Amino acid sequence: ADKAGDGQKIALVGKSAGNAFFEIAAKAFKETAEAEGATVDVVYPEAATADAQIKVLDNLISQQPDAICISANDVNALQAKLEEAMDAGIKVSSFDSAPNKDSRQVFVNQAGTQAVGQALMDAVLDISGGEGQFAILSATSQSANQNAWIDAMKSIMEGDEKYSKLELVEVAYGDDEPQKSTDQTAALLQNYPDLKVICAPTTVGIAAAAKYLQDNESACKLTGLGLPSEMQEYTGDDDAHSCPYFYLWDMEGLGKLSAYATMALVKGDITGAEDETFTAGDMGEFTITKADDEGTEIVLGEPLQFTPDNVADYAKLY
Amino acid sequence: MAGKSGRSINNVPESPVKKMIFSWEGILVLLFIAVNIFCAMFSEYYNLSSLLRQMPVYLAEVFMMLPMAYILVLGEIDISVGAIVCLSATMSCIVCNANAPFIVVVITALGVGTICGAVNGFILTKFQELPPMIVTLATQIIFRGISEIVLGSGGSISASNTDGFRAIGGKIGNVPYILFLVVILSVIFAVILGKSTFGRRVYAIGTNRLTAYYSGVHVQKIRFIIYTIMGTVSGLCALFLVSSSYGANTTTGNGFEMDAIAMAVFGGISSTGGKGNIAGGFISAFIIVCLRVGLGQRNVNAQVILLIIGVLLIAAVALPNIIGNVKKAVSMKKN
Amino acid sequence: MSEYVLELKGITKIFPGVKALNNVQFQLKPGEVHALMGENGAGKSTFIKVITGVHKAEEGEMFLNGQKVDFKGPKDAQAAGIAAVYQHPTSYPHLTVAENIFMGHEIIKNRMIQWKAMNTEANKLLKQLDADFDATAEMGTLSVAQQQMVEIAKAMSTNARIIILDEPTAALTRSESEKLYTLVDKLKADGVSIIFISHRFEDMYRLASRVTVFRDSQYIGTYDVDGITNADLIKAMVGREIKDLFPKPEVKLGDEMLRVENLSRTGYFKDVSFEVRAGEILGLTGLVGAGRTETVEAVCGITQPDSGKVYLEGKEVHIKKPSDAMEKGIILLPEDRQKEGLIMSWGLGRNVTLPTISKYAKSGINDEKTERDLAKKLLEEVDTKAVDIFQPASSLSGGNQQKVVVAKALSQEMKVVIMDEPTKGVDVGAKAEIYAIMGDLAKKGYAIILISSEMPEILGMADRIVVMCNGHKTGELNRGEATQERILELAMEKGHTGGAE
Amino acid sequence: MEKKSVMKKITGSREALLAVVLIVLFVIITAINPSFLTPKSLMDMLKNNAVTMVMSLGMLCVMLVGGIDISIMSTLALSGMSIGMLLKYEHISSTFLAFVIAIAIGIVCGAVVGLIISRADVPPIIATMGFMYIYRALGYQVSHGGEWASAAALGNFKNFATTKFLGLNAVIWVIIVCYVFFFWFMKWTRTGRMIYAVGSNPSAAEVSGINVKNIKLLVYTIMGLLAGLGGALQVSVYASAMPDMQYGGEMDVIAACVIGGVSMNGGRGTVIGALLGSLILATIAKALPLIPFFNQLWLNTIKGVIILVVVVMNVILQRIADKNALKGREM
Ligand SMILES: Nc1ncnc2c1ncn2[C@@H]1O[C@H](COP(=O)(O)OP(=O)(O)OP(=O)(O)O)[C@@H](O)[C@H]1O
Ligand SMILES: Nc1ncnc2c1ncn2[C@@H]1O[C@H](COP(=O)(O)OP(=O)(O)OP(=O)(O)O)[C@@H](O)[C@H]1O
Ligand SMILES: [Mg+2]
Ligand SMILES: [Mg+2]
Repeated sequence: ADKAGDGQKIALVGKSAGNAFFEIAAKAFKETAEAEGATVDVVYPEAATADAQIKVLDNLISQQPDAICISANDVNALQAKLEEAMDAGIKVSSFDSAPNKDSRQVFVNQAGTQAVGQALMDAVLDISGGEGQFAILSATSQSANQNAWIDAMKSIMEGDEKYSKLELVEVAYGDDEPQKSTDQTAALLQNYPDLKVICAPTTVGIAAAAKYLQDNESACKLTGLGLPSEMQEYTGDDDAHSCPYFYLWDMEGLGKLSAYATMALVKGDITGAEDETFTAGDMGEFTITKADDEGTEIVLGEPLQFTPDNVADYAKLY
Repeated sequence: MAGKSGRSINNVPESPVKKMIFSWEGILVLLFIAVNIFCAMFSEYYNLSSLLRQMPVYLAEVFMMLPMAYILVLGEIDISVGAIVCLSATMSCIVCNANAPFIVVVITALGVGTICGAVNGFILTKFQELPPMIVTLATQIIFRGISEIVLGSGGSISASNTDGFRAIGGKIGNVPYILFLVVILSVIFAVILGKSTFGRRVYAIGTNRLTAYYSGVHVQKIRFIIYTIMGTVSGLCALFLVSSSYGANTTTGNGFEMDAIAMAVFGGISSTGGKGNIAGGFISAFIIVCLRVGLGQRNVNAQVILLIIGVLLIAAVALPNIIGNVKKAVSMKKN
Repeated sequence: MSEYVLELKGITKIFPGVKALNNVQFQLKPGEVHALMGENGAGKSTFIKVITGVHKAEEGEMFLNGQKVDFKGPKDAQAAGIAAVYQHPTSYPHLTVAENIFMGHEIIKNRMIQWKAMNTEANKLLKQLDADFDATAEMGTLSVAQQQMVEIAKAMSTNARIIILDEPTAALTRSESEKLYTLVDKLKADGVSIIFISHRFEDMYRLASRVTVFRDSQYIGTYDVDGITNADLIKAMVGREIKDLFPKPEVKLGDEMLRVENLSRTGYFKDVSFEVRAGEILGLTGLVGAGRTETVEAVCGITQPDSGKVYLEGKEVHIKKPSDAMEKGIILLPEDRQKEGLIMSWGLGRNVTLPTISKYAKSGINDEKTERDLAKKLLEEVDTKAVDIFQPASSLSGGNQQKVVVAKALSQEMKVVIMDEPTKGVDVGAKAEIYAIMGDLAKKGYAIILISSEMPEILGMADRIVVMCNGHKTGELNRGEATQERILELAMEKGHTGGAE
Repeated sequence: MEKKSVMKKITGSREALLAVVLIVLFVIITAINPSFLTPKSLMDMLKNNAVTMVMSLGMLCVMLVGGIDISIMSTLALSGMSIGMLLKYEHISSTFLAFVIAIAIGIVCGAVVGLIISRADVPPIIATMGFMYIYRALGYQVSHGGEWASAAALGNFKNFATTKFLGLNAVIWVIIVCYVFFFWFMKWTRTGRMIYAVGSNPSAAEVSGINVKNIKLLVYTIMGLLAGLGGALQVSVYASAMPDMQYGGEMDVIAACVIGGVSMNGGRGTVIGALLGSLILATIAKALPLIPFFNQLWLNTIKGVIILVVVVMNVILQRIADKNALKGREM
């Protein structure tokens, strides 16, 4: 049988070790690719910085794998190394967090930026009851993904009359540290006693905020992007829970799709150009589209909604 | 004239060769060879050309080891250097993107570094009571904070015109320029520390600050100079870092201070001041670089590599002490 | 029952490379004050530490009241009723006086330290010593002499039957020494036996009934103080005769070199003026804490005076740092040679050349050959007892360390040399040598300021004597008119407020 | 006369100066945002800074003997992660047991550090730098390379941080108990004073029969113990265990001590100082988001500037106090 990844050597580069969220995608990636006959090395840099990823890439270029699939710690900083890799004949795909368009051949996007922004905005609208103050609790002020989503939310809010009664009072940053996120959540409540909703598009932030709101039995509710296992405790429709529902994407699907895309890249089925199509095993056919940064991407789908009904099931997975 | 009692005091030093063989540097050379043999056996990709190709990113950190060695010899510490690298890299990218000629970019990187270093030096010499660790901790937060402000949301900048950075990242044959620069700088720093009056004074301050002061050593001036140079070299490091990433972000240079300190300490430069030399730091830097490259090529978990370095670091200092203690005990018994 | 409370036989103690004690013996009678004397490095302090269990002797045995004992550590000795005041103060600068006194045997009730009781007890002890500070004071803020008193109080607080004092008077002035003498007499009357180490003969004559002499790690002999002449004792100690302890040369005084006018520093000294001429030795004396050290440190730029002027060769100079002073030709040999004078872990050669390395460097790079030759020449000039210039300063005895400090000052052409207590803790042989060097310097035309608390030294060496008390200059005496009484009178002048009256 | 001595006391003690700094901070912040000075807000602040506050006590001991420990947050991660995994996989379920295990792991980690430092004479910064890497790596191993133990997996354990006792949160009680104990331990027990003695003059301590090596071992073990306790608190307060928790947080603990007047050369420092130092840092962390004037991007810079200003102010005040003390000296 002609398997999609026969004999291919693929390296998967994560943002940093110890991220449960990433582990799921990596695991799915590895299983999918190995089932197709490829070998996969999952490599983590020693810290969540671009500097550390550069060293990892250097090491990988020495090993000459067929492809590198990377979740980038910085949009720009990996360009020199990834170009070097591509010059050396290594295919470069990316997922989760993209390096700039010159540094990659294709990017597997977990969910379109617009789609995420839309989902979050609608959640805020719904949970607030259509009007009132809301705030955003993000990761760091420099997190590219988060900033893109927040910008999308802002433009959606301006673009549609139905959001006109909502007021975004502040974008706070918890640096993805539980302690700082807690301080920021408390500060939001202290500064805006009438705050109705906090939207936290980051896993650490949402968990910290959820805990704070729930422990304090706050009237303010929460939504955002989070891990089901982290959020299970706080998800519920009643007053005892702080988060009615939240979103994330299908991490397993992301890993799987990235694996198929990378293998297709190596095989030459795709080159990463716009409008190419390929089959991702049982996931069906995908088309490469233009990304916001003028590069190309493959969009996995809509964000997944986690509600009190399904959160327990997903929590077993991730 | 000889003393009244006619006593003569010997002033012929013992042969340096003998001293070298039994010194820590001697052991480090052996260890360097051993690490290379090990890596070559462990990783099929490990060879001179892969080493030379991968080295430049590490070498930027070796730069930092040089002035850090001076600071450690002073008995002090500077943990703001990673943040200085970040700020210099950021500023040089901004200047580069304003279409300035590359020489201006170079001057910016070095200049920003120098200013940051001078700020550290100024505070530390004006308020001598303050421990360097806490001052450089505060300036670390400030310097990185300023880059965060400058970079704004997005936290990242890429150099639009990369020609200059490509040029300094170039090679002669297989050998990157930066390797030559590291060697040249190491020699200069080694000679100044080991052979010059300045170096002698640095050791004096590190061993007994009060005596140095009473003996007319410009303690504060020397401290100021060293912290400033630490900043300048951080700027240099930033320049070469940008040449491998064509950009900067808020995490640039994170943890470099610890790497630089680890290299120096592993090379026998005591953190308590007054001991060690650049040669040791230089060899140990290459041991660490080779080890990281070799293990990394086999995708050994980054945490495990750090664990190994942690163990080496402790062993490097603990073993000679333990051996020394045992020796002392034995020789006491013999007597 | 033995006739001795403490007896040691055949003690040998080896440090890596040195035999500090070689088969020495010692006997202490009940209730006697026994002096232990000998050159610097003879092994006296080491011997004390062997007694108290700080060091373990390689050979030899020790008997306490006739019983053989074997101390594992200082705790055992303390428990056996032996207390020691070590040569180098073993105090805790950050803790209070009371804590220093009671460290290791705190007053404890219900597992809690009884601070009130400890402070009261400590104050009682301090009162006996006539101390002018409180038990709650922080040790680090006290002067050396005051710290010494605390150490003695500490020894007394253990109710020890044997008290060992290692050079307790080295940091004390005469009147303070008197206090100590009274105290020792009192202890003796209580039946306590005392071992007493000192380089000062006056101490021995005043206190001890017997004296044991060590030389070069060996036991030389034990003598009755009444039965031995001064000359014989010196001979036993240094192995040769010393004819003239104070070889003060007759020097024709030159021009005025240094003049200090109304120098003040808040809280330390006020309106101090004096001058010194080429070839002159100016003695600066007073009680401990009179502000002598602070004054000369301000002159040399170590600290900054608040007001006042300093003239060198008639021209006003502004000295901000010690290096300025040295460039202009003023050098200070600091009081604390271990902390301020020497880098103890460095070789002697490098210590000597530290102030002047830049002078014979070629474009910033040291000329090590010249440096070594110079170091050898200077160290031999002051007759240092050393094997080579590479041995660390810490391996020398106190007197020889002091000679190295002097050699440092000779490494460059100087106009004014200020020596702060240059003979503190230095044996009689080495003292004579340091005085001789001082005389030579004066002959060469140096202006010398000698700070000293030792009366004979000041009287023996100084051309002119400036006396300070409580931060003020209280008088100036010429060589001819100076007597011990006159100096003491000026040094204790209380309530003096500058030259106002 | 009476008044003068009060003034003297304030200018004469570092702790009093710090208390003044803290009060000034409180006043300024409250003036800008009155909601800062509410009981709820202050309780939040204490609870959210419990880890740093408790661990400052250990760092106080370590710094008193002239040492430093930068491995503490790795120890915290290792112990916290260990109990997290034990709870997650239901090897244990008792909160008490979890605390005991976390503390035990901390003690072992600290004792190993202490042994290396006291017996092999490795300078503390080097030894703890090594262990910072080692324990962090072990933490990752324990987490199976990156698993988290999150709220739902922690069972009853996380409730510890929400339990109230006599109107106060249990976490705050832990802080109080630790501080009261250490206040007693450092001031009123022989062992506590020995720690000061060793830091003040190690050779004197040796001569007076104190086992310096054991005291050093003890302080690093205490540090380890508190790091272990910190691990348990961290997991409990944030209901989540991750292998990279508190990465880099050791600097906050050290900064708290230094700001609190603990000398890095040993011998000087008090429990009150550590308390004030960590409170100042906690106040800054709590207050910065409450102050509306500046852009969120500026927070880090401002935090750095405040730390710098606080330490420099302290030096300047100290200098003024010293000068005044000298002026008062009669001559
Ligand atoms: N801890 C040590 N290690 C090595 N050598 C030592 C040590 N302590 C003392 N010595 C050496 O032992 C010898 C005796 O020293 P000791 O201090 O006993 O002399 P001392 O008679 O007390 O002299 P002083 O009058 O100067 O105090 C000296 O040569 C000294 O250098
Ligand atoms: N009244 C005082 N109260 C507290 N400390 C004092 C007082 N007077 C002086 N001191 C301190 O005692 C020390 C002795 O001062 P200084 O060294 O100038 O005097 P000195 O005459 O040289 O005495 P010494 O013989 O001890 O060298 C100084 O460090 C000073 O700070
Ligand atoms: Mg002695
Ligand atoms: Mg003095």
